[in-house]
Amino acid sequence: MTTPSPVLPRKPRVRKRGSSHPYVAALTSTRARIGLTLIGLVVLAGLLAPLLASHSPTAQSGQALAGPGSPGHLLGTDDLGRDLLSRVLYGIRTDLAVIALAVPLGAILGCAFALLATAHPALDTVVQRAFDLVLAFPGLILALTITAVLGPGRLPVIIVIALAEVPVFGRQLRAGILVQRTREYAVAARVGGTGRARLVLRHILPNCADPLVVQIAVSLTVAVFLEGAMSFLGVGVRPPEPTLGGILNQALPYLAQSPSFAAGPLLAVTFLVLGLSLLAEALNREIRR
Amino acid sequence: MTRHLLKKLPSALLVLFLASFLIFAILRLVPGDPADLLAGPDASQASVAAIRDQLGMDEPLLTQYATWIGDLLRGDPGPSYAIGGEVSDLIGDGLGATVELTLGALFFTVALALLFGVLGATSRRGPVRAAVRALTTAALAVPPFVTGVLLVLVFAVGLRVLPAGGRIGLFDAPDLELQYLLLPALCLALPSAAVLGRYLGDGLERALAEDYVRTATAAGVAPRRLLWRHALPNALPPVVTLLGMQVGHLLGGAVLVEAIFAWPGLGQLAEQALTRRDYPVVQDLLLLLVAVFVLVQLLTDLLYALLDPRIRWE
Amino acid sequence: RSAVSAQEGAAAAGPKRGGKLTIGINQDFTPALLYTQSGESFQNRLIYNTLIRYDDQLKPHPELATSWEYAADGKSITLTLRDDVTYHDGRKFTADDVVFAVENLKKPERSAQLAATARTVTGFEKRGEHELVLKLAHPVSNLFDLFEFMIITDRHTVDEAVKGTKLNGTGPFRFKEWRPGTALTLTRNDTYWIPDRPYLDSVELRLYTQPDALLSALRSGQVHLSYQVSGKHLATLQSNANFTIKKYNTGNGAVYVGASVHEAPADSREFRQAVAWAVDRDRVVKQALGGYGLASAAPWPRSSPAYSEANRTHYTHDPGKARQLLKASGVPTKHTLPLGHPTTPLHTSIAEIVQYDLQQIGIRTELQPSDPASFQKKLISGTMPTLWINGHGFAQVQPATLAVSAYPFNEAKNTSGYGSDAYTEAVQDAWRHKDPTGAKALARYQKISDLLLDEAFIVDLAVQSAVQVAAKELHGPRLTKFSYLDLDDAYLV
Amino acid sequence: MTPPPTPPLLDVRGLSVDFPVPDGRTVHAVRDVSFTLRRGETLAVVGESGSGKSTTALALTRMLPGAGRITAGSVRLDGTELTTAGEQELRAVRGARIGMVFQDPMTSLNPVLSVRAQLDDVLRAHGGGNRAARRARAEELLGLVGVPNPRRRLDDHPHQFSGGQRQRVLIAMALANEPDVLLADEPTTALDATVQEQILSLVTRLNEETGTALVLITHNMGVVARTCERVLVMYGGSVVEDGPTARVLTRPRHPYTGGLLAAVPRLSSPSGTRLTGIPGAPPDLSLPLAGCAFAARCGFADAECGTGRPVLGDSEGGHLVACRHPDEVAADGSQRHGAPPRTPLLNLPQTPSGGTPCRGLNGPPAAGDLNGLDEGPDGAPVLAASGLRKEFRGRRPFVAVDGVSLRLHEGETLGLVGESGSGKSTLARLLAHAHPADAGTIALRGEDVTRPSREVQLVFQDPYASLNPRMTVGDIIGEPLLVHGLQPERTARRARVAELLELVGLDAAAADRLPRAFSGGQRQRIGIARALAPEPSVLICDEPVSALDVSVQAQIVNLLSDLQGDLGLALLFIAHDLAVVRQVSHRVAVMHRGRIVETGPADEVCERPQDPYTQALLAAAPDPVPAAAPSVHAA
Ligand SMILES: Nc1ncnc2c1ncn2[C@@H]1O[C@H](COP(=O)(O)OP(=O)(O)OP(=O)(O)O)[C@@H](O)[C@H]1O
Ligand SMILES: Nc1ncnc2c1ncn2[C@@H]1O[C@H](COP(=O)(O)OP(=O)(O)OP(=O)(O)O)[C@@H](O)[C@H]1O
Ligand SMILES: [Mg+2]
Ligand SMILES: [Mg+2]
Repeated sequence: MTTPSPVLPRKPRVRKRGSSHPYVAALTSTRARIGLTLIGLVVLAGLLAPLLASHSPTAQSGQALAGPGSPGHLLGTDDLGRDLLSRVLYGIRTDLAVIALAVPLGAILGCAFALLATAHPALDTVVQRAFDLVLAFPGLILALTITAVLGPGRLPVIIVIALAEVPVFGRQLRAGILVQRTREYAVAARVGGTGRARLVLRHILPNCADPLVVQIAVSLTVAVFLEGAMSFLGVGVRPPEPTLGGILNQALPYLAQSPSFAAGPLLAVTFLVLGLSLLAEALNREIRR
Repeated sequence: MTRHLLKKLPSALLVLFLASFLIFAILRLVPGDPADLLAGPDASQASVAAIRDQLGMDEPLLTQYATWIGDLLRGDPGPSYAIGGEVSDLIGDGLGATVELTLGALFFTVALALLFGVLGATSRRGPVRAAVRALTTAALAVPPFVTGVLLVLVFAVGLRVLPAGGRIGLFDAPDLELQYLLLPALCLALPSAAVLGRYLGDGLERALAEDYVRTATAAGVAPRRLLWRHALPNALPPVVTLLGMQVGHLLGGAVLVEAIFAWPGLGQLAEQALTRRDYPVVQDLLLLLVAVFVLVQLLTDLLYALLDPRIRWE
Repeated sequence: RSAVSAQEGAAAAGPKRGGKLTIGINQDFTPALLYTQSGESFQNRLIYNTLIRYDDQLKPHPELATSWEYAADGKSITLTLRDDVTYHDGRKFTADDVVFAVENLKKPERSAQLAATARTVTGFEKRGEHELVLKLAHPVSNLFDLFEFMIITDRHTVDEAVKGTKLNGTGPFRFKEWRPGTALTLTRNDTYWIPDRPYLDSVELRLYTQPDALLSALRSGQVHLSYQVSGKHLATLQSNANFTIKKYNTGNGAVYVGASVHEAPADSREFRQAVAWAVDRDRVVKQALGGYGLASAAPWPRSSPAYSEANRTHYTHDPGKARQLLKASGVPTKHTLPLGHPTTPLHTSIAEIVQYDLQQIGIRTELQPSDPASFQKKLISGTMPTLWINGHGFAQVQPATLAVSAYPFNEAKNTSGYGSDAYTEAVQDAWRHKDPTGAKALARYQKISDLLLDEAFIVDLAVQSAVQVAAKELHGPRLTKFSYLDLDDAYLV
Repeated sequence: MTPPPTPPLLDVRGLSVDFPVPDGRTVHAVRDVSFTLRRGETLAVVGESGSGKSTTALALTRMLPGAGRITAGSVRLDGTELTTAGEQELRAVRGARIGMVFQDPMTSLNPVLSVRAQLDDVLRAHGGGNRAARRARAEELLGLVGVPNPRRRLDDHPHQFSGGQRQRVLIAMALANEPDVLLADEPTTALDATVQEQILSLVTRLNEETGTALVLITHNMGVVARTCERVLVMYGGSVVEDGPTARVLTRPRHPYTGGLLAAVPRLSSPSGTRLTGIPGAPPDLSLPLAGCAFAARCGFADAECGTGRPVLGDSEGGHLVACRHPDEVAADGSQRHGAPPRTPLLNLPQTPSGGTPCRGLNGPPAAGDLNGLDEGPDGAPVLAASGLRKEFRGRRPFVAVDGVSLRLHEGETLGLVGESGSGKSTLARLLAHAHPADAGTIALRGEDVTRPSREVQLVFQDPYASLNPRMTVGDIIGEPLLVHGLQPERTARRARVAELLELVGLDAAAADRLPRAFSGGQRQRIGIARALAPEPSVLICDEPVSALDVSVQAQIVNLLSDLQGDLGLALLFIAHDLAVVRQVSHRVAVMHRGRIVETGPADEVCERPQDPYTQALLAAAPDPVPAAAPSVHAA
């Protein structure tokens, strides 16, 4: 005999939003769209730099510090007579190449350490102290030291940024795993027979991912600055390769005299940061509901 | 509380020990040594050798390490190699300036974060929200070294209401010192404030949507009190943790801001010492920063427990 | 109370006598380098005195030495010293202090650039407390450079001096306090041997490591005087009526491209000459030095006895000729060459310009920035890359000093690894003569110039001018040939 | 309609509430609700889960969550219109004139503020006098709601209170300013009968002493009968019946009310009695309503019911109903739902597999050996635990389970009751190896097990928390199949998952959705499906029905007994509601402070309890027979 059990009230409807993955939903919100557009513009500018730039970013015309709109130079030239537009475009390219490598690298390493830390209490202590150690070293001092050892170039910049991100991601994920591990659904999975590794990778990680996704957006922003700060201290990417931070730094002496010099890179950074923070906000919002 | 501290002490000491080792080792890996620099721009190898000998740099590395740690434990860090003066004096002076700057920046960070966070979380009006968002984005998007130069251009060069840089010393002339402190502290605080403000705004929004706020609302508690008394304490703990991490950044990340405002703090000292390979200064300074960071972490733990009564009983 | 007006008030209210002068510096005072000429030697003539004082034509004038008698054979010199001079601690200045000063400079750990000259002094003969004969191993043409260079410090406190804890001298200002990383403060020496001098009550050398910070400090009136505003930053001040900008055309240094002559392809002289033809010196002066410099293929500033227009323009910007030479030399150009430089903004700019110019004639280079310390290490140990950018000093005094004392030009051992009998002979010849001037001397100097230009192991780009940026209310500061600051006659109105 | 003797204190007319939801639709949660409340009156609101009870309560003081808004109607408090009042006015009403007790005591108190601070804030929001006065009043309030040692407890934080105590603190907050109306939303759901009784008598006393009018939202008909004079039945966002408790409970005139009452388990019903649910599903509140919302599930429905909207009317001694066939219903009760009336469960296993007759059902009452081995049927048990002990360490170590032994036989249901916090869930978790035990052994078919085993599965107390929010229901149910290698192949696994979903009465299409897209009852069933997936022989169900309304409760309980019959499962059934436990279990164990204080055949324990605690528990259980209600207004 069977109970007259109710059937599902309604078939799943085709929904406008909400039924799709929350990330997808987040990415289609207005906020995220504006953010993505801004980021897209900057990224595209960087990717298409060879097509968009009318000059080589290192070609030095005799005409130094020309204002914006001067013939042949849309944004003008820098103090060595190089086309600013090309430099900004290629600067974006360099920045993207550095941070797009460094931040994910740091994130992955951080996550790997977090997984390690949650495997055993003894390992946890070791990893936590290691994170403390990295966090305790002032970032720029670390940058100076690493560059002093390796010599300037992209590599130390990438290492410094990645290293700075490792504990940031590691700590968040570790905390996330520790919290999620005690959640009822994790216990339920264990009772259901799920093994240790599978529990963490398949069940717990997806539930810890949200803050990390937001953190990536934040970290990308921070990375742009760190690169800039390293350029400012003269330990950035090797000249004459342009970077946004490098151009800004180069423009500083002329801030009063020809402010347009700094405008280009500043605009690019602002777009990028604004876009990333809008994106982070949109993700945050969608994940929270 | 004391028990908590005691429990954490061994691992804190371990961090310090590891840090000392790392600092020492990394520093020897960095090319260039103090003797070269001390010998001056046109030195001969003979001068360099004489100076190396004088500094005791010919000793085996382990001996040098042991000497360093031994001196530290005896409480006498000895003289600096390149900068001149006693290491303790150098760091002491710098520490005063840095602590002052950090506290100033911390004040601004907290004040602005509260402002940004509260306005962002509560304002129903579009323009206010937009303004807050624009401000936080600007604070995030403009690199500190540009902000610094702009602040100086506006307030010191243009309006001439604040000094461009330097420091008098809090105890010499407190009223003047505050004016010297204003710009660098603000410049240092802005990015942290923007980040914290955003987290705080998020936390407040979340807390305001919680059931206990509903309970208080249903009891007729006024909105302002809901915000400050009921939502804020719940939104604070993660922000405090973040703030603890930021203190580390404020302490060591001040290199740029200190340079822009000619603020004679530890950041400047560290940069100088590093570029001149002043081993004792760099070593002692970095170790101090690590120690302070570890301490701050312990303090945030305690503060966290103060803010959240549930944690006390663990 | 406003921090801004407090400081302006102090400056503006100062009468002719009195006032506090603040000088902006970009490198901290380094006591260990007290006896070396470095980027920061301003306090040397404030706290101490030298034996003589050069004028712009390198003619010596009395300071602590009132008169001198250089023996005809050049093997000895008799100095008469002032007898009315006391140290800040009250002790009388005597001939023994001069003896000590010379002996002190000979020590390698003092790293004095003029140590070679000091070492020619092999004996002393005191004639009373204030007359002294120096015995020389051989005649030297740059003896007076030594007297201009050598500060007379207190022989009893030299250990404290090199630690920066006690600086006891005979100069116009007493050492008051040095806060490393912040400032060096000096107060008026009321018993200075020149009556009624100095005018100023106190002097502070305040450190601004960031060029923008230094500039802001000047513009906001916090700092009255600086010699270390870079050319790029000067443009902002030029239109500012609150400042007077004075360019010393004696030059206090020069920038150059160095070549390691044992590294291919820099081992080829034609290659090095091609480099010398390829670089656009005018652009270096304009864009990197902000116009404050003299494009020159030779190291000599206009005031140097060795200066000649022909030397200066021996190489000009001529890419065609450079390419031709390069081709003639037959060195392959398919390899990318390392081009080292310190990470300072000035040297980075120059390296970028040079890199671009070299690229125009088909030499590809990769910039190799090193922080100043690593760069210094490579410089001293002679492990520089094939090409590098750097600056040198010591061309502003007697030409022999450059070749004997400045490391890049040292005939016995230099960074480039260059050495030849001809060069050694020319240098020793110029140095071991008593007379620094006269037609014969000039001919000896020209021989050095010819060799330097022809061998091109150091390709000079431009002679830098010392630029003095002073607030309108400041009058009378002076820089000695070794960039010591002389404020004997300076005052604030 | 009889004119009310006094003008109504609260007069609600035509209230409608909409929630716009993110996918663009609008949920019409409350539709045209009208009722009145007189001073000092006690009114119960009952109805299906999701029928708009809480929303109505929240709408009264305009406390709707999120984007919810009142679209029509008026709410008058003593003649003052609240739907259009300004924030300032509302604030004066909230707390001072209308006090509110929310459903969930765990999250409704601020975790970082002491109880004193929270009470103080409420007092000070409406004057409340100076510091000292407020302090004294706070202490008085805490004493009033029966928290022992109020002076000391005032400075404690919410986490230091038990669930029942927290609930009482909430009531104290709602009463602080002596409101005219107290709105209490399911204040006793999570509490055991004794604590529930304490709270109810408190509320009743206040009503009698201070004349506070009471609106009580609840699922528990016993509570309604025990406490309220009048009852309001809601269905699909509307009021379907409104009348004196005695009449509504004895002679329901709406078919839904009839169904609801039929589903109520009775403590007097013997073990093995089957519960009766209402077939069908509640209406989709986002669709416009044509006709009667209940028509689709109604045995009396005719064509007219599907088109014309019934209005609340047909007064008969203040007994209003919104139905076209009230008299048929009244005559017929709940007989037209397709479900058979109360009959003993046909599939109750007569013997555990061994063949020995089940003593639990017809053996003699249990002897007094309480903490020793629990005396189930003879023969080898599937699961035997002995001497289980669990201590939670911390600042104040706490022994949650203290030397518990029990046995579970194949095809047998053991009911476990006990007050909140007595260690029931902990015991369940120990048995399933979700926690390691500090002492004791657990044997499965005679063999000691120390790790989670395929054979013993657990249905968690909180269904939502136990489902991974990031995995689809299909993946969740498929997980044990995969890890135990039962269905390694993908399509076969999908098919098996669909089978399991259908087994628990869910559509196979549910497999692709995330847990948050399901209602509480549906989630509970997903949890059951997952527990059944690895084909266990022992199923531990931790309060599978506590938070559900009685008709959904009936569905789930029936489902479990069916499964037991089909699969021969051994069941451990944990619940607060003694009536449910008695009806589903063969044997019952009573837990108190971490120990089993009594155990025996279900009927035996319920009728002749030995332990004083069991006696107290039974005495406190309210009976849904309205005659037991304290006061019934004469019609
Ligand atoms: N914030 C909201 N957003 C959208 N829909 C909501 C919201 N709150 C409630 N609802 C919907 O409104 C309807 C009524 O909900 P309500 O909470 O009033 O039910 P209830 O009768 O209290 O049920 P229960 O007995 O389960 O507590 C439900 O269908 C619910 O899904
Ligand atoms: N993780 C834990 N840490 C500390 N104490 C705990 C923990 N889990 C449960 N407890 C305590 O153990 C006791 C028993 O809890 P348990 O959940 O087993 O009770 P229960 O009988 O299931 O109650 P309820 O009917 O409310 O579900 C409670 O007092 C509870 O506070
Ligand atoms: Mg409800
Ligand atoms: Mg429980």
